Amino acid sequence: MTGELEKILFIVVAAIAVASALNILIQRNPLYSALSLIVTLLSLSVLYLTLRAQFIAAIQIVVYAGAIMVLFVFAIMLLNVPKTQPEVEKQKGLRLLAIPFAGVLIAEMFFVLRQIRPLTLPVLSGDPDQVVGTTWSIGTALFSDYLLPFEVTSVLILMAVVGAMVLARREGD
Amino acid sequence: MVPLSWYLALSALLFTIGAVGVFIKRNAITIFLCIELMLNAVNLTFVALSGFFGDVGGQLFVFIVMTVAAAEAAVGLAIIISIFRNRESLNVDEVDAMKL
Amino acid sequence: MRNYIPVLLIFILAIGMAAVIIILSRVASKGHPTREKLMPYECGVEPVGTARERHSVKFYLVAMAFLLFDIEAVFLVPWAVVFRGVLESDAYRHLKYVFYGEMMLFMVVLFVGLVYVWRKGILEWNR
Amino acid sequence: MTNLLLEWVIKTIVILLILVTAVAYVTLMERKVMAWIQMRVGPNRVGLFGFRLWGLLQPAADGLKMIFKEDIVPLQANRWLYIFAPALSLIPALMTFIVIPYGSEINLFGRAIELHVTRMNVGLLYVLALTSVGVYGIVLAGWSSNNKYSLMGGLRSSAQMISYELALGLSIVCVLLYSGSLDLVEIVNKQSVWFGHMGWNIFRFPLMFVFIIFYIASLAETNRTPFDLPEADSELVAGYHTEYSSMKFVMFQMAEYLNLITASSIATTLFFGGWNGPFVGRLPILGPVYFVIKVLALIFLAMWIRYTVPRFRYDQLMRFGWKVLVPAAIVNIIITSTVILFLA
Repeated sequence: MTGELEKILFIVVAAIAVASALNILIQRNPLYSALSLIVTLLSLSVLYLTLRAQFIAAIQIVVYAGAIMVLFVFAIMLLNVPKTQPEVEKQKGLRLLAIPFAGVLIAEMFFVLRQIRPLTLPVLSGDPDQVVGTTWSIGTALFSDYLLPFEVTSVLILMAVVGAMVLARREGD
Repeated sequence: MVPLSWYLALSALLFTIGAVGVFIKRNAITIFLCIELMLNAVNLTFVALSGFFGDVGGQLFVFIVMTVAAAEAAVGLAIIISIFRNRESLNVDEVDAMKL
Repeated sequence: MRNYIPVLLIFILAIGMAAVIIILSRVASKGHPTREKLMPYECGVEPVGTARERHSVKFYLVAMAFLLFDIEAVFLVPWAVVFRGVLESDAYRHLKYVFYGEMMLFMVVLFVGLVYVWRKGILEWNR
Repeated sequence: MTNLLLEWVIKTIVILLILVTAVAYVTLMERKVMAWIQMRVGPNRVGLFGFRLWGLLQPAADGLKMIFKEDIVPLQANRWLYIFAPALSLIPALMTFIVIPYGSEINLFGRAIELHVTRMNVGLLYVLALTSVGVYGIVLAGWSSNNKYSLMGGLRSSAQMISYELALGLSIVCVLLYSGSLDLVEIVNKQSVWFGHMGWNIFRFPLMFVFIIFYIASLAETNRTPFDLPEADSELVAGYHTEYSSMKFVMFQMAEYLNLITASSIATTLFFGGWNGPFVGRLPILGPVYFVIKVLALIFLAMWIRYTVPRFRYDQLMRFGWKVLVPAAIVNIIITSTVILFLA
């Protein structure tokens, strides 16, 4: 019963994610594309919840939907070029090649997906606060086994601050 | 229960949509949005495998990927803004020279 | 993950409420649109030009600074939880200086970033 | 499972109804407090069958009036975004409240009912996530109206909100260093030591200063005076909702007051012990009473500030946020972690 409900939830959320992802390509105005991407990000966050990755699901909204996409929206409003130029194709001949290649890729994907063992989510056991996906489990792993990536991240962010400031500021101001 | 293959198929689908967007779109910002979509498709694979194998490593990868994506977005959009200032255009076909 | 079902419930209810409010005002209000009413409001004067002009890069720079320091805050959250747990558990207490030191290192690097942004005058709006 | 689901449905609906009523009466409270501070009487005329009831029916009259106002969509606006933006601002504001605990546990109809809708391991991040999504309603309202005042107000308001969101997030970290959990129920339980009222976070050493940062940041986050620059009437008419009328305008107002209520509730939960108070252990029904009293006191404080402090200038506002609040929050994190490192 609950298994069926989970499947229905997955299908609905996945359909929203795919539809809004396609909408990114359909829209001409980059602002609408950005808004569709936000919808995709939010539905992915719901899928993370069904996989028990609660912390990542929350971070997905705080960082991706709430910070990175705000930056995109600001940049789009700042530049204000709603009408893009017509999408010209340079090499029309490549389109003919695309169809067989796409066919091969889709066939390969089906082949691979059929090989996957029918896994189910592991049964929860022990202290619910220590289960994979909670703040505690992420934190302990991040600050012990993954300490080096974490410290390098701070340097990366510092470099991004310096780089972006130098690039975006005009010489005069 | 939702099988693992469903998550992987969805992830592949989203990645493909993102890749197609990078190829067919001409607006630099939209291309950037499609790259973000591809990153998220990969993140879904990481989280799905992490959940099904009960290993926290995949989720940490996603955490780091998000950080890198933030740095990338900040620098990338700054580049786009400075290109726009010099060229008055966001069409990537017009900015194919490696100089401003 | 059962605890997250109410989020779905309240999301649906909130959307329903917003929809009801929008439809209610549609149904209840009688519109008498005139040309002046549908114009952008500019204190009663005929609008000049368009609103969709390019804006100061300052807004973008602030959003960018926010994004990068928000990442820092996001890293601090699991650290705070783990640091408290380490102090309270007997098994890990000897590691407390390690956990303290690694975050101080992280914050020093990012503080340098804040100082850079400060010195470059990104945070000044009156220039 | 079915019982639990039914309980959740009932709790969510009750919470929604309480919130909507509370919003209506907080607007009345705001007008009464404003009148009191400015030595006026405030709304007292609306009545039913000749009874005036001290203006208690004013919100109902306001609501009815707003419903019948003309609903204008400007010709040059992006129609769908224009209609969608107020909903985008209202929905996150309505969703926040479900993680806030307003009591411990009471017995009702023979079963123990926990007085919170739900608890989650990442409760505080859920609140922060909804706050950060709330920016879109404002920025899109400003953009879609196609009005210079709206766009300027929207951009200013969103830049302000994200700046102060940073200070808000950093100040919350200090509380986490004491509670060791993001679960709001757990945070309140940690404060119920020492007779239920002396264990509040506000009485701990650096956290009283953190509360000041948190409160200022949450005032700015909810766009209230002295931080109401997006609506600085003298320069921007009405900011991002200049073009909005009728119920769409009401949705923005509702979102603003809901955010005020939520911010006060979060402040109560994080710093003032939530529902904790004297004798709450023996009489659990006192929990919601204490909670409401504390939230009302904080809302009153916000109104008091609104009517006594003049508005900031925009450059002062941004400078204050980035050069005072953010460094102060970072220094507080260092102090808090050092203190608990040596004392715990």
